[in-house]
Amino acid sequence: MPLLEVSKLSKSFGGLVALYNFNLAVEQGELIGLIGPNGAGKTTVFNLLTGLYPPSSGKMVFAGKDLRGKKPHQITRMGIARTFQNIRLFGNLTVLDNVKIAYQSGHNYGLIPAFFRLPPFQKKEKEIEEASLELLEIFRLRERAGERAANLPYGEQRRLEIARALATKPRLLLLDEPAAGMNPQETKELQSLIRWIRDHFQLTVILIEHDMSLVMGVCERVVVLDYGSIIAEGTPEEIKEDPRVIEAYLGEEGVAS
Amino acid sequence: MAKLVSSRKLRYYALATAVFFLLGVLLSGCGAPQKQSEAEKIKIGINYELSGKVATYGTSCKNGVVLALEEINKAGGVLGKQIEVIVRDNKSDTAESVNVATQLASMGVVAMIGPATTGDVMAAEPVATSNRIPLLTTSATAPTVTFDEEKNKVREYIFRICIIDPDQAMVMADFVWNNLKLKKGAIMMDTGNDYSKGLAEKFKEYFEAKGGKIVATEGFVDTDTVFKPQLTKIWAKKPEFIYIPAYYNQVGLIVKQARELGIDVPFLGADGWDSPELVSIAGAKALNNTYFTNHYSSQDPSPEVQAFVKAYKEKYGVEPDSFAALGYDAGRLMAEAIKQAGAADPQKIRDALEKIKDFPGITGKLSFDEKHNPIKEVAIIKMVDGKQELVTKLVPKR
Amino acid sequence: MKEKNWFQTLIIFIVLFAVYGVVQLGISENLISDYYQTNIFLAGINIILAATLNLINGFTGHLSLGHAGFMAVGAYTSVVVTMKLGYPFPLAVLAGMVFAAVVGFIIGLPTLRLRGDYLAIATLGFGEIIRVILVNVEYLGGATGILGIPRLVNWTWLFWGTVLTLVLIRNFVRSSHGRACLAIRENEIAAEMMGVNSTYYKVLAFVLGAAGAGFAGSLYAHYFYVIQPSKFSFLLSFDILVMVMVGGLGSLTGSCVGALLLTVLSALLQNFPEFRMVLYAVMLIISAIYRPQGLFGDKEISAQLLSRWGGIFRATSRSE
Amino acid sequence: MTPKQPLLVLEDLHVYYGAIWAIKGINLTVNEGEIVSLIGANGAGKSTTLRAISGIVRGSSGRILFQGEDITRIPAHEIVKLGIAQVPEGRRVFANLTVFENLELGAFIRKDKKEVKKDLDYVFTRFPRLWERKNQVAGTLSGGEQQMLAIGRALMTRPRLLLLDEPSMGLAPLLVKEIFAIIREINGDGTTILLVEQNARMALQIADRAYVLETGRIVLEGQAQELAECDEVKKAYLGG
Amino acid sequence: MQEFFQQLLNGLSLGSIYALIAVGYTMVYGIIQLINFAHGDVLMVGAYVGLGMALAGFGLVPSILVAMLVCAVLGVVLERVAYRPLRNASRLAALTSAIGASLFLEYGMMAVFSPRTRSYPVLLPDKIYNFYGIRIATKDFLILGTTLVLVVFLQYIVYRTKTGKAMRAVSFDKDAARLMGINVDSTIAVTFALGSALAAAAGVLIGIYFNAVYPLMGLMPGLKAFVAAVLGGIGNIPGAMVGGILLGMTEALVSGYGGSMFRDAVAFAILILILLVKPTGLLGTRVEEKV
Repeated sequence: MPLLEVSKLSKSFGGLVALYNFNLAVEQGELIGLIGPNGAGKTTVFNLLTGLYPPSSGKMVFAGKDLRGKKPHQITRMGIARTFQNIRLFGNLTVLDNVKIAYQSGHNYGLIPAFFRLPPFQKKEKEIEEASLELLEIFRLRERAGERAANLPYGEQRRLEIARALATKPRLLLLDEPAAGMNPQETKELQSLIRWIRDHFQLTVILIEHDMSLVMGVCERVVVLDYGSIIAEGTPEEIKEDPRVIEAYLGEEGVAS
Repeated sequence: MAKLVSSRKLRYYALATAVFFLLGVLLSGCGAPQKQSEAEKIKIGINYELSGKVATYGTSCKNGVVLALEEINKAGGVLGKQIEVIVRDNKSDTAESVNVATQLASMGVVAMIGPATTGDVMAAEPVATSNRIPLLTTSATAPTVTFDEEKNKVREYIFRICIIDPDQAMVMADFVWNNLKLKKGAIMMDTGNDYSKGLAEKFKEYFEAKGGKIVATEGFVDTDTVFKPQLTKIWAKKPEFIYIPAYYNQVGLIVKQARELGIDVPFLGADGWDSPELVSIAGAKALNNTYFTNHYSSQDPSPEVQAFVKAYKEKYGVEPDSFAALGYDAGRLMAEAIKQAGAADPQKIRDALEKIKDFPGITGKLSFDEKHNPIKEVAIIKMVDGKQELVTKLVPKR
Repeated sequence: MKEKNWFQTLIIFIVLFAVYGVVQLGISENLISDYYQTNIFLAGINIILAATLNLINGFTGHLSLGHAGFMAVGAYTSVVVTMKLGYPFPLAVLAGMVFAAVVGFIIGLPTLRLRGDYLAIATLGFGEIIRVILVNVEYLGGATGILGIPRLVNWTWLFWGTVLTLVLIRNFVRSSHGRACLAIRENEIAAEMMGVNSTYYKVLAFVLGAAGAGFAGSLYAHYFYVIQPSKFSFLLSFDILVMVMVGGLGSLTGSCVGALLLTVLSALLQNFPEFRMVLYAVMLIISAIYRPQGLFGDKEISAQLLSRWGGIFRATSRSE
Repeated sequence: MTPKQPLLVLEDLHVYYGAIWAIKGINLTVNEGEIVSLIGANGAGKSTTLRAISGIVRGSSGRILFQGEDITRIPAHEIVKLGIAQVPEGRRVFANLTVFENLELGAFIRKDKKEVKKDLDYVFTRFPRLWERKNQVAGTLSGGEQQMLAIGRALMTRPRLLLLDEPSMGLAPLLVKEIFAIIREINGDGTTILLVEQNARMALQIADRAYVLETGRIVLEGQAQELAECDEVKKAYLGG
Repeated sequence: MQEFFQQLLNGLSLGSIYALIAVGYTMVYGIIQLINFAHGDVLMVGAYVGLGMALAGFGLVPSILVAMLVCAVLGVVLERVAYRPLRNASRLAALTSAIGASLFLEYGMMAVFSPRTRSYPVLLPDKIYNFYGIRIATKDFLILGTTLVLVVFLQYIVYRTKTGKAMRAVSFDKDAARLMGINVDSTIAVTFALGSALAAAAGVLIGIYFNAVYPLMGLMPGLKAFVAAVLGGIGNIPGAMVGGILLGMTEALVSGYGGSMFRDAVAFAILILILLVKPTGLLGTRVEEKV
């Protein structure tokens, strides 16, 4: 059984169709790229999967459970995490708190222990803190733990956003243009990072990206969207050659790198 | 690490709280009030609503009191001493009223005048009582202000100078029944105001006891400016008169709007109507065929009244309303009480107040009854082309 | 490290008890005049109000203008319990808080879906609705309100009530629940994506804030003799908001200082009765312009800063 | 080639954002008729430089000269009148106004109605897609169309110098190519261009000269082609 | 039935007063997203200026014009002193400053002119028309007419003139507007001047309508007008008019059918209901937050 199965998913805003009959089956452990011109409906897919928008029609089943009608935080707890195209960190909080917030979902102590600092509070806080620091260590952010997230350089903010998403212990990770605003050097590092976390955390990843070098370098399967519909699907090599993709998205010179 | 941070914070909170309270204590130490013994002047505290919701009334009262006390000072003061007038603003807020009263008490005043409204007086009452300082209110009309019904005991230190609600309501009910000979009326009252509600209640009680009928009662709130909805509704019930126990700024609008709606029956009211502004708001014509109860009339030709009106206009640039007149009397009454007490001693002043007999105020001759309410004649005034005309003076038959 | 914490807690308690005791002594020996007492009590109540409003406005980031309404609910409930039903004061305080929290829940659940100014105006509306209802309930004295309330609040109640409120709020904010609220303030969508049930936490903060306002209300009612619906208009909510703002959104110490400052300011301005509110207004504008983030921003005063001032904690803070 | 006149000169420009020292003494020249690229990583200060030139942020010291005139202290809306237009990062079209109104706002400072009409025609021929959508509210346009509108809007001020901030950001590869082709055409029509780009490859392809900015300082400058072949640049900005 | 129509009419005249104030409110909000709590107080100042003119013997039109002029200046000064320094600060700081400005005007006037109510001399013939038992006064026509004219006038300014375009551009994105050569500061100042002039006109008309001018006269109408603006969709000029009239009618009907004491509560309850069903107000549109 696939981890995620989306069938005939459609979404329209007023009269505007943002996504039409979108089908996708994702197996456990896959690394899938979602590409397409601006306004093709890529981010809409993520917003539907994470419950930010209700779908107009269609089905979304994750690990055997229907995602429709679930609130975003419920979906997160079911095991789907995401990052955002325009970074959405908790800017005025510390790096550590950013991760801690993600960690506490699912396991938590009650209000009374919180108010009076009772043993359950002490114990859980310790757990959360240790786990968070460990995660920051992995993402080379531990030294930054006490800093305001908004003060981090751009690349580190992107890393922190991924770290934070991982702290929710997802099975499926949705990355929305993680390389946007990165230089080629950083993009390269990101490429290996994505691979590594997929293996290390046994994740399934769906990636939206304009940077073809990243998509082609990391994805095993690529889905191309245009005007809300899938126009092509296949391995990176197949996609590069596909005339429809070239016409709609890549241009006559094909992929640059 | 985080834990250390938080315990540091905790310490900080504790310390901060401590520092703040200590600060308060220190301040209190520095500013300890001087005792009144060596004071050359007799201090009278004025606690009024000078800002906030009912600033209009509080300011008028205060103006009257200050005018009276200044005149007395000019005439040599009392007991050979000048009076120091300490004016404080309670923001039309009960907590502030407590605050101001305590401040005045700690400054060593021998008497307090004000506040103007029942709630604010009741907030200041425990302060006056526990400090044993007499408090004279100009305009708080609720019975409970001077008399504790629960304990069935008079509030020893509280006095008032205005006629109480039942007196005015009774006189008006008599007048309607006997003189105007009307049987079917309606009431419009300010539901956010105890004065208005008290009068309305009492009027209904007395009028219905005589066999009259109140066919409609409508309310409004003090921020209202449009009264036509209520008036339209009342008018549908065909009353022969409408009783509006409220203040002039609302009454003016109500009468004006009522006449616009073609409501031509008499309007009746109480001392809250008395203000030169009433005519300019409602218009002289609209006010024809209206009557209200009052203690005095600013158009009263008596020399005392006219002297007051002139002095007030000179000092403040406006004509006095009934609040100002009550304030003026309150100031003079207080000075008289001090004189009769023979010493600037709060307890003696209180005793003297209780014994006041036929004090010649501009709002009428005044004595206090056993509940510290004034016994005064009530005047019925008729509006004719924008001028007040005295119809009759009645003594309430309690 | 454990011992260190215990040591610090001990010091805190000693300081608190010292302050408590000194003031208590001052009061019973009549060294602190009634006037200063009144203002100290007013300050305490304002601190509770500002701190609890900060929980909603500063820590959770939702602009509420209905705090006066919850204070009214607490005040009236507690007075009904003590005066009309004749139960003891502690029970009345509890009832006031619980009922304010319930009303907070009823109001918060639907309105907290709104954002920014829309939420502000909706909460203001609810606050006014509460006030209008109070005016129209004869049982509660209507517009006259309830007069002659016994003074049951003493220094012990006020001091420990204020301290407890501050400590509980601070514990809450520094717990995972509080972090969830902060996350919502920073970015609601991202918070949801981290598994934070934003509706739950928004309503929770609102309800806790309301309960705190109810607590302040019951202390207020049993200190100032009289409660009237007109006291609890939106203007009072503005006053509390201004205290929070002057101190700094998201700073508890800020709320304390803000509340204290404005209480003192208001008391000092009493001596200028004619211009009291004009001066107050000018100071508001000046403070907003020169310190738009409030005195403390979202920071708390650091222990280092304090130890520099006082030297009391120098030893312990150096060891960190 | 005629000898080029310096159109814009930055002399030792420093900019602070509150406590953050964003630009640490930049010297930069743009000559009449050139395309100059400014490349560098995120947070290097590229956008800040453009914002300082346009007067949106103020330099704390140093000078900005435009056609020899010191414009350092001139307010932003006056600078536009002198002939400097900017296409800001993230397009920033007026989403609640129609395409046509957006373009009209571009001509806000101008009183020459006939010439404005001419420029409108020019923009619409340059971007036929905007003509198709001229009565549509700008917020409903796709990212590429918004970028075109933003450029068109800037052209309506009839600038001598056009500042472009990340025109390729968030656009699909095909669109990026289209936009860069248009930029070249605009330059061909006589407008001088200062381009800030993340996409260093495209930026160096199109430019005459380029500057490399790192943490608020210029670390490299030269002919675009030379820089494209420079190893450091290749490694950091061109992906090897 | 006749009573019902009379009540509707009562509501219409009350509503057009709310609308008149709400229009200025909504315009200022539209451009700087600031709840200008002092708007009602500018109205009050306008009423006083108009009163001064009227007492000096001037007629209706010159009184209104001078009041508008004075308040336009006041609005600009207010913006310059209390709001502009806070344009980039937090909402709450701006709100605090607005509250401060409001208190300053209220109590400044109180200190200067005392809190007492004053009234206008007769500026208008007090004629009353009777249609089948339903009575309308001249001033009802005056207020309704003025509101309508001003709404059309403002719509014209905002949608047809260059200044209007600049205002809309500034309201959407100040920096981008600057890059178009728009002087943001002066555009905002113009908006304040316009909004305050409208408030002044409303102040004079209200002063005449109710014949009562006092320092706190702007407080409640200001709040109600803000509610009306939110009801209609804040930032939307016709919305403010619709919201105002709707609010007025509701209040009149509530008062007329027994609930006068609960009138304000009902008004707020309706506001809250509408916000919950359609948070952007009746005519308001706002682009949904993009994720």
